[in-house]
Amino acid sequence: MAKVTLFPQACKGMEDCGICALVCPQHLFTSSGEMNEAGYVPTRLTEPEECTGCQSCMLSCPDMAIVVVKEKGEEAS
Amino acid sequence: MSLAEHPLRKYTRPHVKKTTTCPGCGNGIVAQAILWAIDELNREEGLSMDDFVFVSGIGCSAWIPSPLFAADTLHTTHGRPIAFATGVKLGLPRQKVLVASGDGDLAAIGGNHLIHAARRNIDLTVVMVNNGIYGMTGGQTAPTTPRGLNTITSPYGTMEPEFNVAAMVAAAGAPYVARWTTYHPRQLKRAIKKGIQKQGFSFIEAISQCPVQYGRVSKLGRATAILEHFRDHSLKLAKAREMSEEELAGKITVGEFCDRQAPELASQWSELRARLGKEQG
Amino acid sequence: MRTELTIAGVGGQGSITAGVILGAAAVTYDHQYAAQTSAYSSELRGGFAAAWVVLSEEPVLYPRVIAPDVLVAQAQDSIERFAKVLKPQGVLIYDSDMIAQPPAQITRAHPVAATSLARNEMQAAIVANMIMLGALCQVTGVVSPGALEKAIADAVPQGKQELNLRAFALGRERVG
Amino acid sequence: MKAAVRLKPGTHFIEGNLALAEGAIAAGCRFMAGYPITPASEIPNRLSQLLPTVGGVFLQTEDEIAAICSAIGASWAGLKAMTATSGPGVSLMQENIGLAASTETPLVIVDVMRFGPSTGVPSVGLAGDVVQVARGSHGDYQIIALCPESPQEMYDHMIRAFNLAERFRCPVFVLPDGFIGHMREQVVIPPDQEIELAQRKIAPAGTTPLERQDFLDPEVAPMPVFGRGRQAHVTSSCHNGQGMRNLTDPEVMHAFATMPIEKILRHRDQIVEVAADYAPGDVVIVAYGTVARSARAAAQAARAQGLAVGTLCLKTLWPFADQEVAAAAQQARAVLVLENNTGQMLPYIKAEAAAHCPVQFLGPRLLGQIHEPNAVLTRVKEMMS
Repeated sequence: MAKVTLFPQACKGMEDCGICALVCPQHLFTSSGEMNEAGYVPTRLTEPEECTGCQSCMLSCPDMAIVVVKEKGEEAS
Repeated sequence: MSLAEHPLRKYTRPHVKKTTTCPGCGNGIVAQAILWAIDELNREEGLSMDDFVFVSGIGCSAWIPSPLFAADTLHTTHGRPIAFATGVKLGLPRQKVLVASGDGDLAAIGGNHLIHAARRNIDLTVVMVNNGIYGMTGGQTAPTTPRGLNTITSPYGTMEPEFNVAAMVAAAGAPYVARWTTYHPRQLKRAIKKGIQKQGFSFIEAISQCPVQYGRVSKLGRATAILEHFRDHSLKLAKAREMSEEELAGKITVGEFCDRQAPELASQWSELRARLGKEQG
Repeated sequence: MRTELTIAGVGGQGSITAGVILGAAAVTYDHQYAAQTSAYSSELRGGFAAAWVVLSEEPVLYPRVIAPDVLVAQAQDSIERFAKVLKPQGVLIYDSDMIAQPPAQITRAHPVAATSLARNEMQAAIVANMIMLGALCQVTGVVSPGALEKAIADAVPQGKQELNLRAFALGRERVG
Repeated sequence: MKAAVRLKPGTHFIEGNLALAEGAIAAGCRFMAGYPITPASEIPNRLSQLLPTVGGVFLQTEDEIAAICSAIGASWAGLKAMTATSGPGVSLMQENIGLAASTETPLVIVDVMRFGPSTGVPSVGLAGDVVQVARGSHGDYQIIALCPESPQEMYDHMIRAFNLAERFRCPVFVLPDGFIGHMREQVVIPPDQEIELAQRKIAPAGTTPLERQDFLDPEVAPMPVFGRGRQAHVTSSCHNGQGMRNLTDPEVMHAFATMPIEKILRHRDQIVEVAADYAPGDVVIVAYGTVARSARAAAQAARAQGLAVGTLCLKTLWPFADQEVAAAAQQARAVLVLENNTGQMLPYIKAEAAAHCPVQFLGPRLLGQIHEPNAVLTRVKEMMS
């Protein structure tokens, strides 16, 4: 289990970017369908409880729009 | 949710709220890899952003540290960041000096500085973002563009082979050279961290995606498609060394090209000054 | 008074060194002003080499030699290049081993067999320029012998002072 | 080799390039980067010996571009930095001279000028770079350039150049020609304690760029030198007073281009220096660099013949001595401009002088050779008749 925080205002969207969806081994990302201030449609997590905390999405997000904190205080590796 | 909550935000200038890159650009992945490496060094060795000077040239990737990173940043002319960084390092030998720039900047117009910095073995960490194209100017051929690709300035296909920059820098004498892609953010971070720790010239080539320009001319399209290409065509150096040239066509060799010790320039200057100072009493 | 001197030879004869020492002697030990310039061809030996020195009690305004009052010629080439610009009453000091017959119009010509003296009496061909300096000093008095001796000692390598000073003295004695 | 030793205070008979190198050390220079080039090579040769003995660094670079870039980097590291080259090297450096001007970087650039264009004649001096040092980089900017006429001035001007660079945070040129670079003459070296040195102001500790004005202050902003936790943001792009890139606001663009110019021109009286020796009604010979000596020699000869001839010798070429030239022209019967080129400064001099009196130009009979005083005197007499 892990806690995932998304920053939709920083996200450049599933349509144009979508890297989080590519690298997530659990295929948890999808489009939120709602446009942000910059005109992008950010991603959202379909089933947050399925996240394993691998942090691939966080490390691969070009816009620092995702934070994944592993439970038990594990750190990014 | 506030942006300030991202754990790397403590290393960025508070007033810089967002990146200036196109959607899906690899620059942000490289920026994170640099900052995560520093974050680890912060926890392990107590290094802070005040211990760094970041130098960049011209091109999209030159904006990785400038203005984002909350540290001394020097954004310079096209091709010359290594030359500027050399002066900074010799003037401030205790600072960590990191150059982040692109393949056009470091391998085309600035190629000679790259070769000579590697030969001199001055303690710089150079992170070269290689997207195989001139992105900022609109998709022209770079020295790193794969042969045969139709670009804006090679409308009939590039006739020149691509530049194996990491191998060239290793051959020029750099003690640490590695290449990874933006599909390998963890490895990239580890290589950058190792490069910062290495006393000497270290060169980390980050093969990266430019969905807008490279994606267009390569017909790979989106960032995710280019990343999938990286995933499917990357090959560890150790394995690549056992393969023939034909087998290696179209592959991206990744891994450490070298990791060795050699006398470093700035520290040799410190030693010389100490010796001459003693002689003079 | 302004005195213009040209010291010329071929590369390797030490003409420029002689010019530098002359200027240094005047400035450092003789309370004069001096401006010294030089020219040489790109090959190290055998090509053209010349030093020009302007000496004056006043600061030197115009630093070039236009028509020398004194020409020190160490080679036939030096005569060919510079004898024609020597002032009508100018002094020529020449190495008689290298130059058989100075031009007839030069009335004040002083030979010194610098090359053979250096070889045979000093066993050091390299000091021919010091012999020429000695001759120059003796004939013209533009710089005092004491000042030149000190400047020679400053300029030559450690351990070679005595040899060079003896050559300088020999030039003063043997100039014609 | 063993530690090299600086020349002791006193009178020396040394060539201009050597005097310049000694002057650099006395001025506090602690970093030089350079690439060998005739007729400037004696400067890196000597500084490579001296710099490590005073705690400095000498770097022989792969080219002149790297030389100026690393000198700028060293200046931002807090060192007094310089490079030395000749005209071909300055041509290569030009882009980054513009960077130094726009990032307000203290820096001394020595250009021992040689006969051009192109490879030309390396060993023969020609004042061929006097405009390229001021106008050779793209865009609009202002540099300071000093023009020595003797080995003594090569020493003195280096100290002044570093002081001006530190005081005004800008690149300063020292522009001898190859003739003076290789000429030997008496040089009086003062004891260090008699030399006044300027040091740059440094941005206050504990601040970040948004709390400061690091750039674009016409009264010269303190410099946020690197390595002191100032989080300096330095960019060659258009930037505001905090140094932050701004490519959209016309007000910022205007300030970015004009403030570094204003910073120097506002203080031109502290910078511009001439040697004036003329009386009302004189034919005034205007000259600079090596041929200023021809001008003085000609004026001396003219006066000995009872002719009213004076001189105005420019010690600084940039900012241009517009007021001083105009003042001389207002009193002069005529102005004769001597330059060891085909008239590069002539348009600037004419712009100030031509409204007040006739202005003529005289180059040397053979370009690259210095004017013979008699030739100058002949022209002066023609102008008087």
